[in-house]
Amino acid sequence: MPVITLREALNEALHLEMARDPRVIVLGEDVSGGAGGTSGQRDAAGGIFGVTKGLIHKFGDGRVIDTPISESCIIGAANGAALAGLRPVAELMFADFVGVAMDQIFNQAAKFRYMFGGKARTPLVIRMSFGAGMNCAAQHSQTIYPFMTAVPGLKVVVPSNPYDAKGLLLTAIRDDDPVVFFEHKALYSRKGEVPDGDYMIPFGEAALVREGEHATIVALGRMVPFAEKALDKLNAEGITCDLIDPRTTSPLDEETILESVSNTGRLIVVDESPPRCSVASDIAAIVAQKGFRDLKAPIEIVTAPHTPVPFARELERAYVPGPAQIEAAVRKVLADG
Amino acid sequence: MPVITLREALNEALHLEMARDPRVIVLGEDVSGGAGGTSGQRDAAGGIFGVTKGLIHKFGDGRVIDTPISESCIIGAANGAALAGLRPVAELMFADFVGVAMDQIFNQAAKFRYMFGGKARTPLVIRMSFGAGMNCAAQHSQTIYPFMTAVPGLKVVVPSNPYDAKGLLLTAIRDDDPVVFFEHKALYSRKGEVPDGDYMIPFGEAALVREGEHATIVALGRMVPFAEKALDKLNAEGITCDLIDPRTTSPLDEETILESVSNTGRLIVVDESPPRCSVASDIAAIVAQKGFRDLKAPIEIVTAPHTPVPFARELERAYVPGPAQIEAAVRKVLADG
Amino acid sequence: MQLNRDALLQAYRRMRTIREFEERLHIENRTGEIAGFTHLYAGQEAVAVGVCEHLTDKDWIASTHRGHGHCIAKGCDVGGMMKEIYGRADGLCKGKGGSMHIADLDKGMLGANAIVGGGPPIAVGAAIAAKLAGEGHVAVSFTGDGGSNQGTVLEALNMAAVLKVPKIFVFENNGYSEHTGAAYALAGQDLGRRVEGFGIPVFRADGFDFFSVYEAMRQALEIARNGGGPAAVYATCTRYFGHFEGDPQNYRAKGEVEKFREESDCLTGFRARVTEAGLIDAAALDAIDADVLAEIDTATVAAKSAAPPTAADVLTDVYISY
Amino acid sequence: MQLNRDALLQAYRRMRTIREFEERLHIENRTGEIAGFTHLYAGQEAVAVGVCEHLTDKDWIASTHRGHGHCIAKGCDVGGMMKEIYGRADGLCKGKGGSMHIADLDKGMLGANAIVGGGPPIAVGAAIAAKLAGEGHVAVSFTGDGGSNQGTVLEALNMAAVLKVPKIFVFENNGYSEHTGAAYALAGQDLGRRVEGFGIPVFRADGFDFFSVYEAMRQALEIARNGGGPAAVYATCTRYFGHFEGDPQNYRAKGEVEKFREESDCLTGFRARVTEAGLIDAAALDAIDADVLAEIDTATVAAKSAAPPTAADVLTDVYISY
Ligand SMILES: Cc1ncc(C[n+]2csc(CCOP(=O)(O)OP(=O)(O)O)c2C)c(N)n1
Ligand SMILES: Cc1ncc(C[n+]2csc(CCOP(=O)(O)OP(=O)(O)O)c2C)c(N)n1
Ligand SMILES: [Mg+2]
Ligand SMILES: [Mg+2]
Repeated sequence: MPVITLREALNEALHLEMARDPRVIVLGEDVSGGAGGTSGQRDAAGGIFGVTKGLIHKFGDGRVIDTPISESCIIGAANGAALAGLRPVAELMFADFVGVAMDQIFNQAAKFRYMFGGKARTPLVIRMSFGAGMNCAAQHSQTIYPFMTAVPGLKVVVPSNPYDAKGLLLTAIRDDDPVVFFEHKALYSRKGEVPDGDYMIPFGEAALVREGEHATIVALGRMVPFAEKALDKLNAEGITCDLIDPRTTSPLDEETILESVSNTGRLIVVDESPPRCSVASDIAAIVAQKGFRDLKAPIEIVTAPHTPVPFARELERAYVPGPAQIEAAVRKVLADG
Repeated sequence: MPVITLREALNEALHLEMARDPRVIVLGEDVSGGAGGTSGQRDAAGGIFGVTKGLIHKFGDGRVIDTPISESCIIGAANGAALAGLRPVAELMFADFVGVAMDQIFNQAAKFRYMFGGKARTPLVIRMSFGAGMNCAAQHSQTIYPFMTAVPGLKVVVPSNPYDAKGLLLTAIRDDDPVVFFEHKALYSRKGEVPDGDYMIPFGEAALVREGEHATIVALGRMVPFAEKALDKLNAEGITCDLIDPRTTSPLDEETILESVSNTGRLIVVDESPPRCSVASDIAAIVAQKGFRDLKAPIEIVTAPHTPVPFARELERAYVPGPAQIEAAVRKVLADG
Repeated sequence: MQLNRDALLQAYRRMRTIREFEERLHIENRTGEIAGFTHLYAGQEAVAVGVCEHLTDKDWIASTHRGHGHCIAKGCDVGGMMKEIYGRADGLCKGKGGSMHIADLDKGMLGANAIVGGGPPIAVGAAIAAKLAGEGHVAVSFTGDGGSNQGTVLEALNMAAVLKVPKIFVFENNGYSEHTGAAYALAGQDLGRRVEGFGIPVFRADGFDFFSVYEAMRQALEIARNGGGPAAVYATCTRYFGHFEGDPQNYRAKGEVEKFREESDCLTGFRARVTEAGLIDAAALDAIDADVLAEIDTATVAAKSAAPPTAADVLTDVYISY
Repeated sequence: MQLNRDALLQAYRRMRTIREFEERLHIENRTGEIAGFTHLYAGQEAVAVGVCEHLTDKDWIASTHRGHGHCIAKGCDVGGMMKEIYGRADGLCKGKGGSMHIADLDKGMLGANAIVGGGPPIAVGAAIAAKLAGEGHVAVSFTGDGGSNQGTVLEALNMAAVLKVPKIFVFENNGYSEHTGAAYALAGQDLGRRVEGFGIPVFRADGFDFFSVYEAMRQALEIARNGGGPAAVYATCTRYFGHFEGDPQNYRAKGEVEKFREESDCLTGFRARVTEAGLIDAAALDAIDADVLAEIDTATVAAKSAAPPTAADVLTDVYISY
């Protein structure tokens, strides 16, 4: 199987689906780039992270739409296009920009179907890069998916590797509900085996990344490879864990998590978000309700601290949960009973 | 002691603090009302819910500022005014409108101090009405405080009665950090004893509304009187509970909650929000980490369903968690071990 | 004016339907049976109808919190609307949306919207779809004087112009946003000039006069349907009732509304114009009035006695699949 | 032109400082020592300095992602800035903010801002405070051609005008927002006309010419400082480097930047103007150049060797009390 980056995997999915379905359009700032420039060269950007590269040359500027800096209107337009029968893929560039587009996401897209009594169909994907690790500081490094997971009507995808990213994006574009698709900017260059053709990964089905017996680790996005690193070290000492990557936080595959906890009796949830009202706390709460009798030890939560994301390398490294903290958390739940 | 409504209690706090501190300003849509009208009458609104009534006549339109419908700029202006030395109290009317103002709340106000290396002071209060119960439908009925609780740098206040509302608002205005102040619209007419003068209620100190032995109920906002109703019924059968109103979700008084759970061994968290990444899940997760050994039964969570807020009376009644669900949850944790 | 007799009768009927719908709601509101917020459109009928008489079900509109008039003008079922406002199970949105969220996608009606400024970006998207389909359809958004200060609306003006999509921005300046006058909140006062600043041509209309709005919309459409990109219709008008039901309107001078009702009413004006020109006789209009009155009465009675939704309905219609 | 020799020398020094700061960063960026995004202001110096030379520490400015020039023009410490960009513990923001969040409230600098359109609403608030204080101070926001399409900026125009606050909107049209030309993204093209649509007077300036900007700002301030409400300065200019460091600028015609550098450079123009007019001799300017070069070198060397923050610092400065 070809080995490609997560960025390339996403790009493949977009190429495939735009070729297959003429209703798919892509819009956002600099999704091609170069419009109105003096060189005349389009695709000057192909998306700031290169995910939409090459689309404009294949599908033209009717379907690959560069927009002004107007995020409310980008998402609003995607909403309207979806209601009118298209299947838009809107790019928000940085997830942190939801602040200037939130209404169209959480009050409009998420609620049309319900408010309209089941009549609306909003087949919309909103892609956004997220996460710390590139020293982009407080306004360009947040996780944001907890906000979206909280919103009824939205589906939320957080892939951790190229294979999942491609399959999940194809599923997202073909899904008839609004999907918010989170791409960790520090994973864009992560490589992995990715089949050439078309395949889908269903929402609400977690991946069991590693199997083990001593504890269950649930981790998302960039925390998945970090958990693998921690496990590499622990394995050497004979400590093994189930490592579960939910892949979608809404819908969430509660079953796989609860089943694993029923085997291991111990849970560590790893989330790059600050702790309060996070996906970590959400999953912990679900297990505290539904898997309580299986638990042998307190649940451990590994998150960023309750602070904004700092700029300096030394600070950001201290901010982002890493393999060491995951390892410590596993040791703690094992020591704890 | 005078018995007044929560609306009047808030109004008193604003009158007191504006008289005391000339740096306090109030701004928002129709906080006075009547500007540019043909009758010439100001204070035509006094806030859509009447909370800012009478301020314009006492403090003038330099300090009581009616704004256009421009929520990003309302909060942005409040931010700038706070940085420049004033103590603004901005009104967002409905909490659901955060969608068009979120950036200025979560990326700007919340982060100035951190991003600027501790130099900024943003003594800002953002007041917003929230909650279901008035048939205002999906875009005018949400709780929103989970979003804000998740954001490092913000403080979050959710009063449940007139006495707390006044004392907490005075504390909020005098606080040097940005505070988001949530007012349940179905509680504006709730009455209670409120002293005339000046008093403050510290942030991060929960109120123990009822004392009991069989379980701990943590409830917020309108869920507090609902929990009291449930307890009235349960008490008749000899079942008693601690009822804890955290009053502020950030900072959160973990201690009081954990101490109560250490006595009762059972926890029910009641939150009007949908379940995912809610304050209910947040508190449950904290107890599952830090109070696990005290728990005798699974944690119960009573929330709205994972749906938008519906319009029709019958639907909204089914949506909002009420005394019956709280009662059932208490019975469940008692039966459960 | 290129309207034949049938078209004139239809326009009149639609305006009258909106008026009766709103007048009746105003009365019914006092009974306490209607829950939530209701913002009535009475007084502004000439705008909604003058605009929508140009449109088919394949054209899109995005409305506001004050949406009943736009809905009726776009052909939404009046009975279904009334039931929705009463929160009934067979309301147009199954009682889940209410007055502020009436939508009917089959009619090209993208929804009322309880967020001021929510609609225009959505209509830009529908216009993108219309442009891609290339069948000459357009998307229209309605925005009030107050809404014109919302950033989302201003973004939509720019983006529609940049993308050259077939989008008409209709601005209805009724003088007030809630309890605040446009004389205060609308900087520059001339909203038309603001829109022109985005390079969008503006056609000004007297919002009390159906024919004036109809003509302005015709000119705007000529641009939009022919690849010229967006255009705008700017109509000045007034609302007869308070911002929402229950508003005492103490920000308005005494007699202000009465004077408008007497001197500038769009129905009275329309009637005078077509009868004086000998196009339609008064009896035909009277017959419509009677008809509409009966229709609204039937709709109201039916809505009152219709079944409410059941608790289980809360959980449906969140996702198509989950 | 009412500038004396000292004022001219100071303006020149500030422009030169910005230029050297940015040119040096451009070189240093290649070493990989500088983390995160850096957006350089080189080429636009005449705008920041032409505006800020009118201001004192009691006037406020709100900047953008491309903020170094505004900071230096407003008097922020260059050494502290350089350390901040290097993420050092004694940087202007303790290494917590970085290039996109440099702020110095004591200098009236309300912060760079990594959210396009974040600044103008904040400056409206500072202008509210200035108006209430009544001491004649103003607040200024900087916005690019791209930022002019962000709803928040347009809201700020309206609100500032409605509240008649002493606020100056400075628009810097450098022709590009990221990789997209203003020729595409700025509907109506004439941003000045857009601003005038909000009833705000606009003073147009040649952004390559310090004196032109200085004069436009003077006129704008005359309005704002005298109770006339907001005004705007609209300057056209260019940026010499890519949108961010690393941008190959393949959307620009070959030689575009070089031509600007040769024909329109603000420093060259300033030098020619003041020497030809006999106001200042070249040697005095050369001395400044040498001085600034040394200052920037010192700042860079100091920043490189300064201590980074420690892990524990992550947790501080979130709240004043919690
Ligand atoms: C984002 C947002 N802000 C504020 C409101 C509250 N609100 C509802 S209608 C309205 C006034 C709208 O005025 P205008 O646009 O002139 O429309 P009109 O009511 O006159 O039809 C306001 C402020 C809202 N619903 N949404
Ligand atoms: C809300 C938001 N949208 C998008 C971006 C990404 N972004 C950063 S700078 C920029 C272009 C800004 O262009 P302009 O306002 O012309 O300023 P210039 O870069 O030319 O100085 C964009 C799109 C952002 N930081 N914030
Ligand atoms: Mg209006
Ligand atoms: Mg630019």
